[in-house]
Amino acid sequence: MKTEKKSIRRIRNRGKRLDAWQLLLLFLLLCLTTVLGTIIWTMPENTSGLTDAVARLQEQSGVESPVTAVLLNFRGYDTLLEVMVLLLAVIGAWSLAKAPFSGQAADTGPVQMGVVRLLVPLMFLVAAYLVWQGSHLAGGAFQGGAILGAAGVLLLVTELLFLPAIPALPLRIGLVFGPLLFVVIALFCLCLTGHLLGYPEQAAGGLILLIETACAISIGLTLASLFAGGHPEDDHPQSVNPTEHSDKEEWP
Amino acid sequence: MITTLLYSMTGLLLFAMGLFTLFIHSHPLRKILAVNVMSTGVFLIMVATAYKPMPLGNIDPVPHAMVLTGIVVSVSVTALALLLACRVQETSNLDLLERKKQARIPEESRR
Amino acid sequence: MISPIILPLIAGLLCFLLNRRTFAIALAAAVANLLAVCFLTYQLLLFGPMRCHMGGWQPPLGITLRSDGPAVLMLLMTAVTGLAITVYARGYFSHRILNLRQATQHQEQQRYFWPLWMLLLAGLNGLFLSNDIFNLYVTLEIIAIAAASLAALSGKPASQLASFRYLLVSLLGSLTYLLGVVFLYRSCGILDLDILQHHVANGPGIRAALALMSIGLLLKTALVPLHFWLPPTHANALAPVSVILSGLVVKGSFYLLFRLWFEIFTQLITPSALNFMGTLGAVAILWGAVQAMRQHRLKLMVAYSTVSQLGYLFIAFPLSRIDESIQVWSIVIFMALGHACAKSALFMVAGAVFLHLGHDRIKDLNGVRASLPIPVFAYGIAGVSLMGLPPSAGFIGKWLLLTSSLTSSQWWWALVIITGSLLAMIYVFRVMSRFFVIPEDYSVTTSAPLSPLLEWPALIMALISLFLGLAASWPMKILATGNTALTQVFPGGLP
Amino acid sequence: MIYSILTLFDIILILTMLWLAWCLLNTEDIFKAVVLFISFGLLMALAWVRMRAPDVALAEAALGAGLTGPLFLSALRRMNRTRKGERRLDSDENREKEHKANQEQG
Repeated sequence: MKTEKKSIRRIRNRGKRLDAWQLLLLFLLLCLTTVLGTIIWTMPENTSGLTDAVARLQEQSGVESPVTAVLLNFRGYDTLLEVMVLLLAVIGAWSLAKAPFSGQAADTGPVQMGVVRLLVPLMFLVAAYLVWQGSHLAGGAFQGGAILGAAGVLLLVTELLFLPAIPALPLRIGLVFGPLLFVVIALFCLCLTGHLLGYPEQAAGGLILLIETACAISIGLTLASLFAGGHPEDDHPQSVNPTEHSDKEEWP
Repeated sequence: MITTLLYSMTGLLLFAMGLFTLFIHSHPLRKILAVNVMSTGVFLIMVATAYKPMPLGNIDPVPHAMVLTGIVVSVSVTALALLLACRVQETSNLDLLERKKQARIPEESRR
Repeated sequence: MISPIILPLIAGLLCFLLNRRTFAIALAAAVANLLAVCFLTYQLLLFGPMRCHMGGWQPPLGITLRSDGPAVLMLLMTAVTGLAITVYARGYFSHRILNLRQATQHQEQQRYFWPLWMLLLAGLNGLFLSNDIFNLYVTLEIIAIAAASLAALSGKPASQLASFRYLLVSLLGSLTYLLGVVFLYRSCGILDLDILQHHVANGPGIRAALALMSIGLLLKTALVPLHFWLPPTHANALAPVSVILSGLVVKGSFYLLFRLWFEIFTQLITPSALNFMGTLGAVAILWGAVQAMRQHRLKLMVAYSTVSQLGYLFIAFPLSRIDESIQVWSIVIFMALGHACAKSALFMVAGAVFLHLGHDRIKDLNGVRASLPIPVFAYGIAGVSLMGLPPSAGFIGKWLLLTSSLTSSQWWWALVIITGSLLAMIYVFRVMSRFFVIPEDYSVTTSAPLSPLLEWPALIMALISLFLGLAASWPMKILATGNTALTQVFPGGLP
Repeated sequence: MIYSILTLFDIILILTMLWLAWCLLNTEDIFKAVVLFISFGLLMALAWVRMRAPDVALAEAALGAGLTGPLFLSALRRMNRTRKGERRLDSDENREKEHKANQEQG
């Protein structure tokens, strides 16, 4: 017993003590941090960034909240790409494995279920409110989508919802809906005003709200399916029998 | 002014701490945690740049938008990395099991 | 101008949404992408460099896209290689699905390959066109996530481990880049590269920003001390994925780095920094080539050869002081184009050999020539380009490097370049000799004949890399257009 | 007066954040680290509010507490399960069967 304890302690100590390389690394990092810190410290604080530019164009953007205006109007292209990043993460996650049956909640008591049943609709409400108020206060598609995603996580944890049991096609439609609508509206604006994502001025507010709603739903689904960790069961082509088509048919 | 500096320094320290942990720890979850802390540090510097005390006028919204973008990106990357780490462990475990089985079968047949 | 980004984006979404006909969608997108890029080139030759303001918002606030000579050449490279990869991947997956044992697994891989690849293509095109420093970060992230997921696609533990490491490394790279962006925004308050170019003052903040961004991008480009993640990732992935990673993805971050150094922050660059980069490049050439010679597996050898070839791109840095910038641009673009074509051909051949034999151990490759004549031919031609023998694009690039290093009396770079070429010759011929040795008792086993889709793209890419050297004046013309004519703003941004 | 109180608040917040970050990066127990990370995220939300960035604060609170935390916890659970060598393939399959049976009944 005693020797075991000793050896455990030794292992722990070895974990804690740093060897020479690590000390060198620490030293280098400290130097780097000091240099960067001094640079920040001495940097003149004169620029007000793009504050004035945003304030000047705020009225044309169709929304009152400056952050939303930047996010969806002035730099909407960034956001378009970012929604794609989220979608990419889901595709990547689905390509890794089938969603496991989580086995998280060993036993869900009635109290827990009651709480969840109460909480989830409330979260939907909050999400909707956040998306709606995004046009004039803090909030927007990402915050709303995050809350939707959290609601989805709650459902998944309590096993009220199994990802592997959901048919794949509706889920995919839900996931792609937001990004696709975003792209379609962008192209629509291209036809109308000649600029990608250049909203016509009167319709800007409405279009932004539309995009935000669609994206919030898709982001919520995306985050929840990221949590589920894998693709649903029937997400591959209707099993084509590989013997059916030989390569001669395919390549004349 | 002093607030901006304070928070920027904190962000820098968080970045450095995360980087150090990323190098010296080997557990995949710890590495992902470290990257998260690092990204939080970067975001903190960015938001601190935009900060102005109350009476001095408007906040620059562009860094806020950038940080929002960055947070969402970092969450999605974190999720992907976590799944990948799980898969690595599972498949390598399965692989080991398979190999053990294969190693065991000839022994048994020899007997 | 936006169509090279939007088309693959829509194609990716559709590929994910629909299960069937994914290949048709992807092929259509790749062809349309190539046509759009050709049209963009035509426009460039007619009107000179163009800007396109996203959403109609002018630069300090809005995001701008820009097409100029180098960007259009990189786009062309991506479009051509992308089309070849699309066709090749079709052949690859069809061949593997025919294998009954793991057909469902391969079908699954194919199902996720197409959307990932299309979105990656969109990200790459976005990177080449974007003119906004934060937008570049977002495109870098798109590329990183798509590339890491693609690298993990094969499902082997080794590839998943490599891809996890790759994901972490590229995340670290993008974070460092982002920290640089923060420093830059703090000292200038501007994100648009054009305005930045005129506002850059020599302050410590901007220096730190440049250093941080460069480190991040070097990590993604895998210059030598930071190259540790590249060989396992590239060698363990599926063959089409290796082609994508090695031919295109690495070029993306390199292009950005090069642009930052030689277009935006030109005033800040000191000779010592250039020499430092050149030294790292020289070490990369030699180290990568030596490692490539020591490998036992064909794909690992090709991956290390990528490390080595990337070194040539960096050796152009110290030579830039003497000549005008157009010279450096042409050298680097030439090396990049040649390497993209040759390396994708090599990885395609490696994949075909792997499918044919079921392994890629170099010492057991005897007699492949008899059963796979076309891939072996493609291997030979691509090897010529890697070694830098006369008509190839690699030759033009190396010739330009040699002449400028000799005229600027920096002969040591010339020495490194020649040694690197000799080493490349050794590792290319080491495999080549195996191909041509046909043992006595060798019988041509045609168990599963490879489809032409697996063989011809490799040959075509190899031929392009060979004849790019003969048609050298043509890319030069595009490059020159980018640097002289005055800028024209296209509000519509069409096509 | 207000200025100094705010600065004091800043310093306390910053020190807590740094301490939490140090703990979460260096504890032996990964589970503890994850829990500390979630609380770190909540503190960050406070810091965002202090920096007058309510949008970021909302996103951080929702994503950090509602998503990143559970993600880490479930990943931890999955990894621990596999580490013990009891990769519950069989139990997964059983659950699947059970679920299908339930569906058919319902």
